Amino acid sequence: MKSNILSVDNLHVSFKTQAGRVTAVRGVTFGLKKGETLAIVGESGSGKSVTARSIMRLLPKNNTEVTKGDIVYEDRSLLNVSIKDMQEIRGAEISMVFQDPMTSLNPTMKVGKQIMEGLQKHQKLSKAQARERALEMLQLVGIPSAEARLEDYPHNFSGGMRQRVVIAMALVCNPKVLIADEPTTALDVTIQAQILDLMKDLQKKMDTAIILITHDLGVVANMADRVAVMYAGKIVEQGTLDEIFYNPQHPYTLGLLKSMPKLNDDRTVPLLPIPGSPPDLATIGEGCAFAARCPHTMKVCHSFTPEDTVVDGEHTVACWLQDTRTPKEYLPKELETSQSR
Amino acid sequence: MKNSVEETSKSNEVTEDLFVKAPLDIGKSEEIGTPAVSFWREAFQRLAKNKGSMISLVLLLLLIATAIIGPSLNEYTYRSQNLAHSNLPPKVQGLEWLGLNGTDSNGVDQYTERDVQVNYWFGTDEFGRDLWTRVWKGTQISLFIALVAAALDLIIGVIYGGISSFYGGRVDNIMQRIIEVLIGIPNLIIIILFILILEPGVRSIILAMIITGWVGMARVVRGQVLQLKGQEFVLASRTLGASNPRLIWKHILPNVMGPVIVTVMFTIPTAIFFEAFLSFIGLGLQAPLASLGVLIEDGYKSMRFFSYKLIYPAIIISSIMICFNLLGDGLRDALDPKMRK
Amino acid sequence: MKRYLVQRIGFMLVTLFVIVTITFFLMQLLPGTPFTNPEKLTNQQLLVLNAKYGLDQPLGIQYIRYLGNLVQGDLGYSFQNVGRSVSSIIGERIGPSAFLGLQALIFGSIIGLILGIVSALKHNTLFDYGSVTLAVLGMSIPSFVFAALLQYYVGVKLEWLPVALWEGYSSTILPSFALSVIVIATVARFIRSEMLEVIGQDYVITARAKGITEQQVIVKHVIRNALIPVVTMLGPLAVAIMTGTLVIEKIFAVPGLGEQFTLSIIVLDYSVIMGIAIFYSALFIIVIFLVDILYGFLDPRISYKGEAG
Amino acid sequence: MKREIKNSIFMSLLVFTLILSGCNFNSSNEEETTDTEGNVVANQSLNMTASADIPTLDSTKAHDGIAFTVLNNVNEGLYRQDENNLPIKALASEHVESEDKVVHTFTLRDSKWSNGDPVTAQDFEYAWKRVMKENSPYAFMFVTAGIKNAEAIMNEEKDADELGIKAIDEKTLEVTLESANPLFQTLLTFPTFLPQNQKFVEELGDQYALEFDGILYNGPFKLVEWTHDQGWKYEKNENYWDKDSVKLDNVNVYVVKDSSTGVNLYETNKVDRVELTSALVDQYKTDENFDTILEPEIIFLRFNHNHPVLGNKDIRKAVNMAIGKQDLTDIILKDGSTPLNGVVPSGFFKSPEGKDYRDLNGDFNTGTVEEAQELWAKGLKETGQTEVTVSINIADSDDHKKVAEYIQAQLEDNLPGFKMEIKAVPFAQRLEIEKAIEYDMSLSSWGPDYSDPMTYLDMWLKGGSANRMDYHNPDLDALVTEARNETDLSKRYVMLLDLEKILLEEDAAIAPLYQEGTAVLMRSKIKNLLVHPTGAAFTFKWTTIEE
Repeated sequence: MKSNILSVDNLHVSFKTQAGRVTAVRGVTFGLKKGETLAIVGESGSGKSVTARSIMRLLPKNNTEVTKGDIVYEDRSLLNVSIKDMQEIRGAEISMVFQDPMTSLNPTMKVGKQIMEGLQKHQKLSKAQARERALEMLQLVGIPSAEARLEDYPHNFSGGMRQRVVIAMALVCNPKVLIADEPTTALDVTIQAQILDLMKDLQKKMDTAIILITHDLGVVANMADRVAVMYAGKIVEQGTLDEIFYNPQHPYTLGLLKSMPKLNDDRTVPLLPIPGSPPDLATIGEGCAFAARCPHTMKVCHSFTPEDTVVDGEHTVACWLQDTRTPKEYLPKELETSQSR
Repeated sequence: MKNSVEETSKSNEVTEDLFVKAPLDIGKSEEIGTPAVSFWREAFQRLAKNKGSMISLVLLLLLIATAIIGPSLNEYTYRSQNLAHSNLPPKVQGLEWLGLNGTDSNGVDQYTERDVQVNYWFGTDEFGRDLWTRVWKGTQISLFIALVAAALDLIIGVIYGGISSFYGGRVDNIMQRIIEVLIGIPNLIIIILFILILEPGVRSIILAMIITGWVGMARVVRGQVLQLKGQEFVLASRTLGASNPRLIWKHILPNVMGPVIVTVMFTIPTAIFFEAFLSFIGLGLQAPLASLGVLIEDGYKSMRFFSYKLIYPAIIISSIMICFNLLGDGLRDALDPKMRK
Repeated sequence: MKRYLVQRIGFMLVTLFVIVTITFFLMQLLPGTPFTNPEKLTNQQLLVLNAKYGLDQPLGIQYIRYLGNLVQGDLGYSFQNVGRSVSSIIGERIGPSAFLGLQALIFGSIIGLILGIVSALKHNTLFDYGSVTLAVLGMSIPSFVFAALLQYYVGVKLEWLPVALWEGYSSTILPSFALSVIVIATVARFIRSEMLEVIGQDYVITARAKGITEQQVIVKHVIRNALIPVVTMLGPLAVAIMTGTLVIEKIFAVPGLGEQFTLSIIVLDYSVIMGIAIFYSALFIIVIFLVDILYGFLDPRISYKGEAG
Repeated sequence: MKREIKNSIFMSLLVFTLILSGCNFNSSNEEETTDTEGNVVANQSLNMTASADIPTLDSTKAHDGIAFTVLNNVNEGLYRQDENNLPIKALASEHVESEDKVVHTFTLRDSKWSNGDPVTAQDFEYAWKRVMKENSPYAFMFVTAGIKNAEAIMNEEKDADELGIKAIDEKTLEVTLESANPLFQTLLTFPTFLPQNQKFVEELGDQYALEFDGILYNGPFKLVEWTHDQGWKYEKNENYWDKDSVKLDNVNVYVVKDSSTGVNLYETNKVDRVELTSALVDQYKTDENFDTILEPEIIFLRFNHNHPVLGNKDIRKAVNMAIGKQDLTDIILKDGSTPLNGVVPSGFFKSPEGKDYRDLNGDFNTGTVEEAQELWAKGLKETGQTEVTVSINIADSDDHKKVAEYIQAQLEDNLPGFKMEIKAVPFAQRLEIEKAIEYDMSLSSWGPDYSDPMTYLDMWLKGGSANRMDYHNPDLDALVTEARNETDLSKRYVMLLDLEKILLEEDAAIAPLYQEGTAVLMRSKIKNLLVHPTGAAFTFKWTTIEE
């Protein structure tokens, strides 16, 4: 087993809002191994992006605060390094790709320049060298007539092409970790596949570890080695792709899977959405955050927060159903069948 | 069965009897989400949080109220002269320590000097007219001019912009060309020229101001309607056979209101400023009627010795302008769809 | 691009033509004679004068003649200043106005930019509140009130700067400053909100994620993108300054175009009123045009196609 | 991109510098007026303000006080005004009248134009005929002076060359009048009668008199600078025939239109004399340098004599009496204006016996408010009205607006049933409305063209261009003609007194309000600055700066 290149331990992040203090991330723990892909899955507002941005320390300073926990990258606590050191890490060691390629490029700066910017800073390359490298990178991400495109502005590119540029920009310094925050959500389905393939391809070539943030289980199935399911600022279940897809233990994971259409599905079985909507993080108290929407709620779920339970190896889940005191008849059918697999 | 990672101390609290089914309450889970608030209510709530705007709103209402009742708070009218009481500095019983003690720039108490028994709160002008009455009467007139001008701008602008954008095509094309020509004309020049040929007075000032004033409003309305026109609900309504007037009144107008209100909020101070400006270059109202601009112009001429003649109208006009600007800012923030989330 | 330019220039000419026409016919409605000392003129002399200035011709002929002369750059002769052409008056008067205007614009923009940028960077701090307050005050207090106070306190009481007149550089400071207040306020407000908007953009976060220094992020990505739309403020600012000069030049006895305009209005010297009105309008139209072109150059997203508007 | 920005910054800087270099600041002339020991200060420099630019330097076209003042100080005619505003010989060394006082022969002094040419009799002939040829605004002065054929030329019945002026030789000028005219010398001080050098005028053509070097100088001073709308500078003329009398080295005049600005300049020692508006009087009325000057200009109410109510004499009298003129001048105007109850102002026009016109004729139509109300009631009954709403046509100057506001309140308070609307319009428009007689009441002013009561009295002739109210009294018309031809000055003066009686006592044709005053601040070190009520406002020739 490889060692973790990046680990997040019991991370708590809170926001100051007009309504008061809101804790958006409430104890997230996971590890990322060299070269692997970890997918973080969850509905919008579950704290995925906040987690990602707190790794990069890109959350707005004036109203956010990491209240508890630690982020360790190669034995260094990212929360404690100086801003200057953090800037050295960003882009060079850990880089990031954002959701919307339409807005994540500076509209008034030539694409080449935007790619070169990081290079010049991190690798102290001359302009000509940086240009050379940027060109290579553009070619690598599959932009046709890359030489000429260096001088273009972002609005000259289509959405898919832009995301390629963004990926080129993120990977140009050969980072060890790439955080991709919903990199394909804003794209057409056909383009999505191309981009994902590209990412996989580059990952192989560069041996980059990827944290893939998404709410699309299809993408997860396609890309991830391991999966972490987030709900209301917590990771409720974590495990390998197979463990999560074929042996989900948390009712929420189960719900997510059930709401996903499958190609080989029997058309007569309707898709089952999860009833209700995520809780308001400002008012959340003790107890399982999913309790209000969970079909298997017990009294305990409303008043006590479930702890992580190891299911099998690295497969952990935070749910009272795992508790030994739970009457057997309460366990849902799906869990039983999967458990008996 | 499973390995529990719970600490023994904690399991003490989680008692066996909690592991009983709690029925899922869909209603409750729905309730947890943020309550749906109407757009206007939400906008108002946002506005209410903006301290500057709220103070401005209160101050404005106060100013308007005083402008309405102020002139009737004492026995003088804005035109009654009493030469024996000419040029008396302000004097208010109980506020002497504020400098409102009836002494002129040379430190002579004009009230005892001239044996005046009554107090003039804002002093008097050279005709011995009560400035308190005149200043508030002037405020009334300035506000009246501004409000009427803004209202007329609004009506013309909404009709023009509405027709232009709603019917589109050739109508829009022609109407737009007209606007493009008009927008190129510096309105100040036209206002001055019109004032020159019209009989001076409130009506002429208003007329001159709206001659070009509506163009801005028409543009705002047109832009908004064009945006709305493409949206689904309008299309839906259209396919359901709604008549054009019904579409305009029921669907488009309410949605255009936001930007229109903001534009009005900025039109009013501009109109007040223009009126004052015209008075200052000698194209104002017919005496003995006074607006704030007329009073400021009068005050400016004698500001070195009778500074009170300038100070009160200047403070009031500045306050009105500040209030409308701040309120406009606040409303824009509150109504701006970009800020909606 | 070429087609766009041609179309724009065509529009400018139409607008100008409309303005000239409106001005011309409005002037015909003006009561009173434009001649000086009408009090002493006999009717006989009036007839002679009317003939001399071509005012006895039918309106249509006068209008066509005026247009014809205008095309040749001839705006006619002043009635008040005997024998002086309107163009020469404008030529003489534009210097001080342009100087004041540009100085106010440059000075005001610099101060406004600094205020706006710093308050956006220090969003929701005391500095921010302070400069927002200043900006609102600057937009709200009429410039003539401000100018009068400046003249009195700085010029008369403190005697730091010349009270009025147009003698050497020092006499330009107070009027420029009075004029620049509105510029400072407008620019500061505008750049502040632009900055706040840009700071929240994804590409700024992307830039930060690249690991470049915060300073570079601010300068290269935030300020640059926030600055571009400031160009669009030039039009409104030009109008504000134009309006400002009308009163400020009067207060500071600056021999500028605005002062001449207000003076001509009082004496109804209508060839001069017309000339200046047309000049101002042309200037305004050209400024708007240049702003559009400049904006196109600065912002690569805009490309000019044939269709205007 | 960066280069583009740099370029544009560079371009705008370039434009900026170009404009800077082209914006011609008034080159400073600050030799500080440092006071040295002794009486006369070494630096004889005077700083004045003017309310507007010089409209023209062409003496044949000049029509306002500013141009008249400049021309009076840079040129020299046959006569100029002395400190008592009386004509004294200037360029004329001798003035011989024929027995019937119709033919006047002048002998000129030796003097030079600033280009070195001598000033000749031909220069006068040329200039005067030019006035007539160009149909100049002040051509009527030649009619007033009674110069032969002037009236006929103005009526285009004769050619300008037939004007009664002839250069006998270089130094001798002969002027022929229609008839004897006691005002002739007085009128000759008027700048319209100045000479012009034909060669120079024709050389410059339409560029003549547009700039400071566009005219020739032969007076006590010459202009050395004239920046349009900013100011001008006089310098002592070393070629002036009487240069030893001239003590001032230079006079700087700044164009300042706003009187508060003027006061600010005075306070910062930039100028030595400013005129104050009434708003500024309160502050300075106790200042030792404060002074008021009584002007010969009169302010009065015209009535439209065709108006159904105002056409009534009792009504007009009532209006006149109902206005508290003393309060108006003392509390509202405060600038030295005095109430006027006649049409000829006081203090300017003395009878041949040395008595003031106003003292001789006394006050007309004075009375208490009660008397006014009686007349008002009587007048209303006569016209069959119970109330009346009239509008008053005024020029939108500060003073006139204030006067109108005051009158409005006075009349509405004192005369039951009277309502008045104020219509303020630009000056030129006010005149237009007056000339067309499209008003009810009009607030008018009248300044004298020459120093004689007649300038206030012959304007009421039927059809006269200054009548403007359809007033007509045949007695007045007859008496004016009689007075014009009367050569016995004492008899004539009696006629002049009677004219005013007809106008006011008999007809109450107008309601005189006040006689204009001017409040000034002038540093006491300035001595002998002559201020004239008519024609040019100032003569600097004898002015000195003393301590």
